[in-house]
Amino acid sequence: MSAQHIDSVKTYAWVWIALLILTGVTTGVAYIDLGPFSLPVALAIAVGKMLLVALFFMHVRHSNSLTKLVVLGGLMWLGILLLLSMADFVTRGWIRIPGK
Amino acid sequence: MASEAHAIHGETLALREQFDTAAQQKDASSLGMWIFLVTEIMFFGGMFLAYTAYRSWYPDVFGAASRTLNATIGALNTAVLLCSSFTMVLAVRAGQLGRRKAVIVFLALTLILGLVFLGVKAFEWNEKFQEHHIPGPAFHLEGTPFQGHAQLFFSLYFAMTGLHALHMIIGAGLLIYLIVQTKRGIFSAEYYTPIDMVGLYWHFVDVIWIYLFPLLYLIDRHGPKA
Amino acid sequence: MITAVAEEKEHYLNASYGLKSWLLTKDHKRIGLLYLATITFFFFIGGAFATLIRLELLTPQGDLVSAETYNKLFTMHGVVMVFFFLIPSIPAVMGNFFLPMMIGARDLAFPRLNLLSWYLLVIGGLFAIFAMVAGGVDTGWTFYTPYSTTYSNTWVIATALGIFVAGFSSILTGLNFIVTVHRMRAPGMTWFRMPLFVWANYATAIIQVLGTPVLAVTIMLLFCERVFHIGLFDPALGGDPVLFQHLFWFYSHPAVYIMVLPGMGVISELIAVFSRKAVFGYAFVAFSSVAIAVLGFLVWGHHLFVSGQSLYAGMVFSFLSYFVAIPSAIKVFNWTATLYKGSISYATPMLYAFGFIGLFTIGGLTGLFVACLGIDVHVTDTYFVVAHFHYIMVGGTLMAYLGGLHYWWPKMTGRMYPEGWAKISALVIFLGFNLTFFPQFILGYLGMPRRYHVYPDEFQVLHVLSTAGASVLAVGYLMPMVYFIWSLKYGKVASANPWKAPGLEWQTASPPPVHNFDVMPVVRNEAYDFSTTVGEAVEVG
Amino acid sequence: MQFPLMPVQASTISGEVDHLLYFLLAVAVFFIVVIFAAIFYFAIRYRRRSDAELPEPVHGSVPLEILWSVIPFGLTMVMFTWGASLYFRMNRPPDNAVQIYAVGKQWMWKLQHMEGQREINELHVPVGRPIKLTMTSEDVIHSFYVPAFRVKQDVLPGRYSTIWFQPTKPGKYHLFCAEYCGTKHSGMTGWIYVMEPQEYQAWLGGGAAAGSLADNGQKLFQDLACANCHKLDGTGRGPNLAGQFGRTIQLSSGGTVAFNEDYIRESVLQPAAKVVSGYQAIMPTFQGLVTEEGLVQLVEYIKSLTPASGSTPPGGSGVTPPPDKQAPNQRQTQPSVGTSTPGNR
Repeated sequence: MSAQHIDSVKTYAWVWIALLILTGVTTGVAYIDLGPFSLPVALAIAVGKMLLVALFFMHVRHSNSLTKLVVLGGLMWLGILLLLSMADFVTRGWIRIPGK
Repeated sequence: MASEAHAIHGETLALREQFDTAAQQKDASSLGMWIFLVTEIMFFGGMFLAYTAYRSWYPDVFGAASRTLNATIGALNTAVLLCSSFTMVLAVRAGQLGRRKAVIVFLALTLILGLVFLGVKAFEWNEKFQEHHIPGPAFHLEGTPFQGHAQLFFSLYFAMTGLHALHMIIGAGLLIYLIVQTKRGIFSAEYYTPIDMVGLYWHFVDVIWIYLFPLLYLIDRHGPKA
Repeated sequence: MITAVAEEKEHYLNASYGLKSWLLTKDHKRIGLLYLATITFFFFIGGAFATLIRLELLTPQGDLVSAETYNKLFTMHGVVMVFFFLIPSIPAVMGNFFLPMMIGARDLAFPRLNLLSWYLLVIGGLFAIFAMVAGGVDTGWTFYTPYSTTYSNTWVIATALGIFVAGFSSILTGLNFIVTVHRMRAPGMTWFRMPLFVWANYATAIIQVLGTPVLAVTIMLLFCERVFHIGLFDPALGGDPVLFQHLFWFYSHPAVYIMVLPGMGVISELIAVFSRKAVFGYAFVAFSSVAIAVLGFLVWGHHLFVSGQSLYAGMVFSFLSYFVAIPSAIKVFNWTATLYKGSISYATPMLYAFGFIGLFTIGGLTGLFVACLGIDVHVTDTYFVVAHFHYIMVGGTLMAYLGGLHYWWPKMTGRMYPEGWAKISALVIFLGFNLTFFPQFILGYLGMPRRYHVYPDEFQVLHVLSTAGASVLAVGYLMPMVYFIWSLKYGKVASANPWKAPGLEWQTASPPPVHNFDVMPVVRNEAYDFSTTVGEAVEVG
Repeated sequence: MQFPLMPVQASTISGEVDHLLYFLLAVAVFFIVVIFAAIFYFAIRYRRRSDAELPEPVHGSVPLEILWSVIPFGLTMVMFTWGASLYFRMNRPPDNAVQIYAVGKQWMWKLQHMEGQREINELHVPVGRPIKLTMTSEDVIHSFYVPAFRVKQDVLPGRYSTIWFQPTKPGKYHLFCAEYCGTKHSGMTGWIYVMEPQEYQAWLGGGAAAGSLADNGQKLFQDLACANCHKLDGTGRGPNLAGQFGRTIQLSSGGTVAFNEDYIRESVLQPAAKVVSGYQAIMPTFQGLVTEEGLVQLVEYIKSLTPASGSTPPGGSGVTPPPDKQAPNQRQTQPSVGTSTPGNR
């Protein structure tokens, strides 16, 4: 961390252009019927954009492992919240109560 | 220059008394900022959970409600925000190099782009008022016979974009503070931690929008046309 | 006394005087004392509510207070005790004061943030007090919707705002602790040389940082629904009240560990120091704190077994809940094993430690009952649950808090507390506590529901026992209050290390100097190495 | 003065819950005794004799740590398995259960029998028969709790939840609301009367029940003009409802839905939410026009409908499409129907 990485303007510019292109792609793709894949595609593009911002703009690429751990930990906890709660919302109707 | 800054704002530049070295101080600030961002992830996370649950229950109504949002404006606004992230990262870079003028220019550009985003957002919200898309007794959404679920969508829309906008406003305040501080010559190539930290915050707010845009605007664009 | 004053050297208490020097202090030790004063105030408010609740329950009829008042009493008892006493208690008072000292730091990483978090607690507290004075709130501390959003006519918003603001205090404290532990350790203070109290507070800080924001957003959504009718939980719109419960317990179950983990840390210190032994299985105890913090986030759904949650989710949550038993068992067994072949002192802090182990064991084992699906259906929302969590929070956290307060009192104030009185009060508290809460297990299994203002006659005998215990307990809590204040002026002057403890906080003067150490320490020993402080080598006056 | 230590066992499940409790109690008492004994013994045996005493450090033992992690964990897995299997049995009513409907409101329980009897804060049931309650709430969350039966289930607004029990002993048992529901939460209590079958029959006959639940539902079905569209010969603008209960229905949006109590309730209140495939969303909402008790009657009536000959192809899943869909909806405004119950707070 103490050793300072200074990325070139060119790197940042490429990342910026990639982000704008991805925004265009996600908007365009939304108008195509991909059936059940439209949500995964939209999310995949969003994750890609997030990675670009985090790795380059937020310098996670050059950060120490503790920072990376903190970021991953945060995302994992969000995952716990979503996963275990959805375990309830998705399975509510599963059990067939006889006589119902 | 550094000594002049030292004289003006000794406290800011000097090593705080609880730290041994400048590197330790910088590391501590950066770690603290990242932990703060993790709390922000969880803060927005509660709403993402509500969104996921209700969207999985009411996919059609959510799709129909989402189609009433203007995707073109949404996409353009996303681009504006991404541009502001780009200028922000250039401001941080200028800070690293100790180029004070460039810092001010890029921070100002970031601020302007942020304000443009907020302005567009305000315009969109205002439209919702006129279209009766505000949850409550007067709520009405054309084309969806079921109003309750649609209200859930718009409740989420306003809660999520509202909270995001609040973060942007706080960010804009921080940018103004940074511009003033830079003008006063506080920062240098040795000490630019606040610029770095505000940069992290600004990018984080950007990342939240990167998810909000497809989740709110692009749910079901290909679906049955109105 | 006169000589003491004459020779008194500068320390953090006399370095500066005046209200401003306290209200604007950035010294973690002074902030710790500010917290101490604040939460003591809230403890007695919450205690007063508890007293009224117990008095009302002396008879089956609602003859002391009205139903509305009773509902407000238990709600405010819960809110005050949970959010304004238990959650800040050990981390904010003793963690603030001793965590930096124990790792050999001059202060926390962000002293101004630390002061801010105290102010946030005070502001949050003012909101809560305003709500209480204005007329109270009656939703229960759990704020379940749609009662809290639509039906209650009480001060829900003010209370919720208070909790919201106090939540940020908790977040900032946690953030500060994590950064401090990572970045501020003295040379030689490796992770596995840290006192277990530091490990416990570190684990607690993880929960504070990851859990509290979810509570904050939940309260915010509650606020939006109640004030702006932006309904997310409203069944009339197709919203789900159970979603609220998920979000609420995602924080509030880990919050139980925010309350008890620091207590476990205190107990590790006490057991080690008063048996002069390194804690048995140090690494296991250290990791069990982190394990509890992590596992604590996987089990919240066990509060929802009869709520209308899916049966399958209930099964998953019950299964995961049992994993918490492992680190908890590890801790209890290791503390007990530490006593083996020790040199066990019966000083007051150690009595509290014994009490903690016993009561926490009962509280923890009854946790197995409520995690068990088949039994929980019967006992949830009854006095069984009330007894269970009071055994953890009062029998556990509060015992540890008082034990820690006695242990560190000489360091904090430079005075000894009166040992005889302290022993008596520890005994009174232990007996009073058991008499208050043990009958409630039986009451609960018999079917007495929680939050009942009037109840069937057959439950009266047990309620009378419980109320009798509560009055003993109240006396037990007042005694330390009196003799601690007394000791500030008349207590024996404390030496730097009255317990011959090896922790860094004892290797500096009592009370400590402003920057904690006159010479910054370099650590060369493992934690709990008594060879440097006990024996003929050291004779501290 | 009574001073019981265990609640009465009055249902088939209550003995099983108590057995599980005894197992857990045995485990808990064992560990409590072991730990307390060890603390007392060590505290006395190794008490400090001089202030300069320095015991030999003992640092720990990995095998011991593994031992005292694995054994408790094994025991907890027994608890989990046992508890979970009991939980599933508690939540799956048998097919032949007697159906009763319950509506909770601040602060009373309103119960309706199939035969039409209505009760408030009292429930009469026969001994030895499984009883299933389908419950909902008019306002906040309540919880139906009978300690003697060891059963409890939250009652939520906006959906149905179920609970079942099989009483084993005639008698009078407490009914509590176990989820805090406002000012008179502790007054939301009542009694379950478990009766011998013949007594129960007599009680059923004795009450002045105005027709069975299904009969009342049929009346409501006519009064609300449901029958104008939901014709039993399948020619109406709405789907034919006969014989549909318990099936899986194709929706116009492409998905499917189980035709159960919740679906009927939702379709009355929010008709457009899940439209049967082949039909249009023309049905108006009856929100505010039907009480929760009225809904229960409608549900019971629709459940009781058997397919008229030729209206539904045998074995066909889903609803027969209508011959054609003409005429816009021409329903007039309806009066609020469904009997309101005298409330005593």
